Amino acid sequence: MAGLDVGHVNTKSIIIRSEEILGFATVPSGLKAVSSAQEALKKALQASGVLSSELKMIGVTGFFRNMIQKQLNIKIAVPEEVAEAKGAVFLNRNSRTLISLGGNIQKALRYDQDGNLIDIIQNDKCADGLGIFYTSMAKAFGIDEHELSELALKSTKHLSVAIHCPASAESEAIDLICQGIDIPDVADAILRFIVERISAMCTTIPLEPEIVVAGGLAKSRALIKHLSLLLKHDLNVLSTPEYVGAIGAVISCGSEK
Amino acid sequence: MSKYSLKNGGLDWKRAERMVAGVDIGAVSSKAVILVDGQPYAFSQVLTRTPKESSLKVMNAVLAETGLTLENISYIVATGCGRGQVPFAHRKITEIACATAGAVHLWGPSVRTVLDAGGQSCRVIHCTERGRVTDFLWNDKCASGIGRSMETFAYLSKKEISEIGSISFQTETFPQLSDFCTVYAQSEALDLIRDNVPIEQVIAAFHQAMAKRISTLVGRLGLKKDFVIIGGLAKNQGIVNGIETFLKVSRLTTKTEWDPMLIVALGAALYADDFYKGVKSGVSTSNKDESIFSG
Amino acid sequence: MTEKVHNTIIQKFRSITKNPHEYAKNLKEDGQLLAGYMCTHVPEEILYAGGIIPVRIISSHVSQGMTRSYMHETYCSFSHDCAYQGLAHNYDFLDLIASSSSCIHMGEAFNVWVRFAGFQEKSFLIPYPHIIETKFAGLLMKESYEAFRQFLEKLLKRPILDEEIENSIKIYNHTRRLLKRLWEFLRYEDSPITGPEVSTVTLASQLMDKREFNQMLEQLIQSLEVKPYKGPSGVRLMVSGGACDDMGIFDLIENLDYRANLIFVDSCTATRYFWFEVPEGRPDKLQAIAEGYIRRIPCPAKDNVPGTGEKKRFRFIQQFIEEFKPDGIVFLYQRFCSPQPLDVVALKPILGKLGIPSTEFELDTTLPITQFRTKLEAFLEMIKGVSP
Amino acid sequence: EGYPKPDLIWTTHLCSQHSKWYQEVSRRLGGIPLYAIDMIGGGNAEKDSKIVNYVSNQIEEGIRWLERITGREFSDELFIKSARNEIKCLVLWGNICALNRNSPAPLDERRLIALFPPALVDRTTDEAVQLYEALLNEVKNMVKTGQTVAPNQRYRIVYFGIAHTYGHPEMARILRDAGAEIVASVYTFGTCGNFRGIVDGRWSWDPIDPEWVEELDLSTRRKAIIELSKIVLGWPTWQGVRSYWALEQMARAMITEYQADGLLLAPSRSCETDFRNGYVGLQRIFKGQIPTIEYDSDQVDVRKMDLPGAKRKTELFVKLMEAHKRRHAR
Ligand SMILES: Nc1ncnc2c1ncn2[C@@H]1O[C@H](COP(=O)(O)OP(=O)(O)O)[C@@H](O)[C@H]1O
Ligand SMILES: Nc1ncnc2c1ncn2[C@@H]1O[C@H](COP(=O)(O)OP(=O)(O)O)[C@@H](O)[C@H]1O
Ligand code: SF4
Ligand code: SF4
Ligand code: SF4
Repeated sequence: MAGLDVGHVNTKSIIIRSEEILGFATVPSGLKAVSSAQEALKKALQASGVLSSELKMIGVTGFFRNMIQKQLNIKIAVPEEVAEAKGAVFLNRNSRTLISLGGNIQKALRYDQDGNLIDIIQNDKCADGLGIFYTSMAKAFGIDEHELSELALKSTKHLSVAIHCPASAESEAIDLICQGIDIPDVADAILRFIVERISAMCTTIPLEPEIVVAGGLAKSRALIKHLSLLLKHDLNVLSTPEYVGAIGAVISCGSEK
Repeated sequence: MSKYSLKNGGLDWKRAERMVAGVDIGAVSSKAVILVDGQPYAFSQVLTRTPKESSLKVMNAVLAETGLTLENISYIVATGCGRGQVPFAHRKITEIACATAGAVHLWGPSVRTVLDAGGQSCRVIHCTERGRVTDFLWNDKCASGIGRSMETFAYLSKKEISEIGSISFQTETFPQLSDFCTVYAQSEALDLIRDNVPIEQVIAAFHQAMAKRISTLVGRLGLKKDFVIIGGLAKNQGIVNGIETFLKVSRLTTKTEWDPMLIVALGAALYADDFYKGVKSGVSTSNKDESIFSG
Repeated sequence: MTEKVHNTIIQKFRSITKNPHEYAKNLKEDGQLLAGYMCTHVPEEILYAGGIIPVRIISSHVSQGMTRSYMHETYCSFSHDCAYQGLAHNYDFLDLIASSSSCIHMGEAFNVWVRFAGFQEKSFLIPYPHIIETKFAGLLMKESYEAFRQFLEKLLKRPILDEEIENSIKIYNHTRRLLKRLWEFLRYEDSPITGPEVSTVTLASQLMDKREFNQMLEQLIQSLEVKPYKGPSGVRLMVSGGACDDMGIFDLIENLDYRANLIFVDSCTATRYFWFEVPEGRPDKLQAIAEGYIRRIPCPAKDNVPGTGEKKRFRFIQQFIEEFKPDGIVFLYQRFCSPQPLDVVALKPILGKLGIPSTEFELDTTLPITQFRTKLEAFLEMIKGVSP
Repeated sequence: EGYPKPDLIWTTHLCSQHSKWYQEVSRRLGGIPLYAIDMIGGGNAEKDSKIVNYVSNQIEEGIRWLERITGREFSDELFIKSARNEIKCLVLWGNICALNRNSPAPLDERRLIALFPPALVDRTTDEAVQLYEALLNEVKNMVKTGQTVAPNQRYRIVYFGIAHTYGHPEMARILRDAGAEIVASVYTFGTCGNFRGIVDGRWSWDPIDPEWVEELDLSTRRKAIIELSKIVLGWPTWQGVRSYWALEQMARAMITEYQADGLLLAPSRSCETDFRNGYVGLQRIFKGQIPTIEYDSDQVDVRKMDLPGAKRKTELFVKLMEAHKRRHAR
């Protein structure tokens, strides 16, 4: 079976056969969700050495799921929060709280042992696009997301930028650069901004351990370090964090059958 | 990446009386312009990661082709947000004053309003016919980063920054996006994509929103004829047209041979030329009260 | 000798503004009761009469997101920072907090302290009029002060006597006269003290025991009067706006590429705090305090002359312009502040007629220093007529 | 532009912004005389004699000011009649809203919003009183016969926010399709409606008996002014202005009295007081107890409204209520 998570920023696809992950692929959504979904599926199939004819079922989730369901006539479309909760439980049985750090939306959700939703909170409008901001700042420094996290870990100073929103944080980060502050400290300030906004959101709902983290941003080690410090909880980053949604979509197909 | 070009090769600096330079150290890129006997001779533009490393890089880039050395340049004025970290500069002038100086030099004394729309901030400046600043307005924080949001939007839609301006022309009708700030416009743009709005219309809507935000800034300070737009966003035709339609005023036509991002550096070079003439003839022409310059 | 005295005292004031908690905790150890207040419309004289030292709650300029899940995003950065002080338990040593119903943004910060930071029992909100220039406002203030006095008497388990209030009125008036003399220095080109130093001293006065503050300030003024200080004077800048306890921006004004001097600050952390006196020797002490506070320079959230809708503060500003002769006005207001920017819109045409240029700055918890430096220097270039 | 220039401006002042706009209007139109009545809101203001006197004194002085500005004599007789009508309309509106406590609720937020403008704009005439008396009887009849404008009331929602949000087509559709109806809202109830309010330390949304208005002693100008000040200070919208305590009390009482399944919070970015202060705090308090969702709306500048977020969160709100119902059904 195949899972497709067509998110704001990236389209993730994963191939699973009887609870075993065969292969996965990520393709930028690039504001053309349909073509990127097809491409991601094709790449995932290649990666897992499976022919598209062998696919029994495809489950789609993510921000563009309805669009993809209609245009690629896929039977099952699963809302993100359901897919991510199911995926989290599949990857970690005793997880009860998931923090999902996507490209445009961040959310924290609580669920019971079979992934049924108990409570959920999403970021407010001024905190939209934290993932996109993370990537664009990496690009501005001429490095990729992974290096940005490594650089931030090397920072010594404890600087901070405006935490209202990505636009203000960016203008103050650029201002720090103009003051001659070197990149690791500015990268650290940017991460602290993102983490402050995420933790402000998460602490509104009671966080029940175990807390797991998913989404593309979770791949940033420095960010997770800051976040667990601020939340005063140890966070368990799920393996392949950005595919949690896609995995959940596959599981929802299974239960659908 | 560093761009370099010789303005007019005809000038031979060896026989020139004076050579001066203006250096604009920006957050994203740095630019340098050399004047020979008051005539623009050569300029360079260098993408920089930090201002500290860029002042030498951009100066070397402009000197390299001409065979000039730093010693030949008799007066250098630094501007831009990194102007404090230019060791070889004789004096520092803000990019506000340089913008009007460069604009008046290029488009003539009829210029009264200069919009410097850069990556991080947009500045509206009123000036006299000689280019002296009479009033200016800097964008408020919720209107910051409009230039940068263009780059991010181009990256999101997997298109080139220079491309999206013209794409926004391909459609007449498009929905309305919130023009309050870049963050709102971006997240609403993603929402439009989900509702099957074709991508050209979304790009056009994004440009319209950002152009409206800049126009309200210009409107706050007031627009006096003649109006010019400089800075990187002047190269984005979608933004420029949006501003012209909202303000119902058309700007003076762009000087094709001059990249709008270089005009602040040109202004700095003009100041350098003026200060140097002042130093040589013992009378400072440019500003009445010498004592206020502690720098 | 005076050079050393002059600097050591200012240095002491500066260290108090840098870490106000340390100073306050020392007071606590000497057995003093401490009350925190957020808005300058709190009648400190009544607290001081009951032996409680009023200490203003100021922001720590720590960029944090926590208060976004207690207060809405679009309240001013100053109120978010003050709310954070309570949530971060930086002021747990306070015996009580008091505030008056003034700016809604500060009301939010106060509410967060009361509801979420454990000050439910140890807090008092003084109902305070917004439109101050009426005799009814004076009556309401007197009655609210009476209720506040009873609350304190219950807390102290003893009455607050009239002569104790009269004594604290005298001490506070003395502080106000001293501060006024300190700011008068800035009128003259060769002022022996700079604007940022005077602002630091004024902010320190809001964090200290007034008796101790008065002694230190008297010493400072004596040393200043003796000390001729012939510094080169530059462009004279006057600041007007909201609460600004970040001395960084004042220091920036005084060390730009072009020489500029900060010669006046119209804000509630500076001159609006003390530019009035409470009438002394009156039989009804609370009535006297009300009359005094009515004659203050009104804060933009409380400035509406009934019948005409005119703004009384504008008259004060024009008077300061005549006395201190600024070359330019710098408006400072916190981001998302609502009362101040609306006044700036109305003030600009008046300044235009007086031929004084002005520029605006949006303050925040953290400041983009290079951008502010560029804006200030461009403003100075404009004033000094720099042109190619 | 386009409006005739007013001769005078008569307004109230509540938040730190309120009369500042009128000062700006007065300045721009060349200095129009302006009188603002300072309403210090905040928990239980109508029972605080200091504040009631302060507001009454200002109204009394305001009347003298009006006589000076207009050169007309003030008619106490007309004033006392209109004061009684006004109080009657406010009390009647409270009674009409209280009928929504029944299940199924006869009216929903959209109808209430459509019906309350007369109470907002002109509640001093006899016609207004008759209109609301008739409406009260009609709605009472609906309750008796079990009629309702929103038959599918699977979820009953308490709404804190300004009317604009749910009126948005997309949000309205999401709620209607799920059978989620807003049965109680602080804006519609509290902008021109009165209730018992704070009774020995707790907020009660019980309506006031309309007969009480008849027995009110409004024999002199001063008495009419005092009753008017009290009734207006008693509006629910003022209560939360200075105290989270009153806001929380109102929300808790509304949730229990109207048997709510969910609390929808929509702070408005352009309002600094009635419809924004304390809402984020409310979400923190009620998140654990009842399905609660909060998103940014805006009653003035639609550009500032969080449309994408509002759509997402309204869908989540319905899912949360569903999950809550299913969990408690077991
Ligand atoms: N190696 C990485 N380290 C940190 N962040 C990353 C990394 N790779 C991608 N990201 C971030 O993850 C985001 C996309 O995550 P994803 O969960 O796919 O978002 P969505 O589901 O909303 O499309 C990108 O915006 C990017 O900033
Ligand atoms: N070829 C181009 N077409 C359209 N926009 C451009 C182009 N090149 C640069 N820009 C815009 O100009 C901005 C940078 O302008 P610049 O004046 O260098 O900014 P700054 O003055 O802050 O250094 C970029 O963010 C980009 O949006
Ligand atoms: S610029 Fe930032 S703070 Fe301002 S409205 Fe936009 S997102 Fe919010
Ligand atoms: S006046 Fe402005 S800075 Fe002061 S509390 Fe109110 S909003 Fe904040
Ligand atoms: S709606 Fe809100 S901002 Fe507007 S006047 Fe009323 S309380 Fe003030």
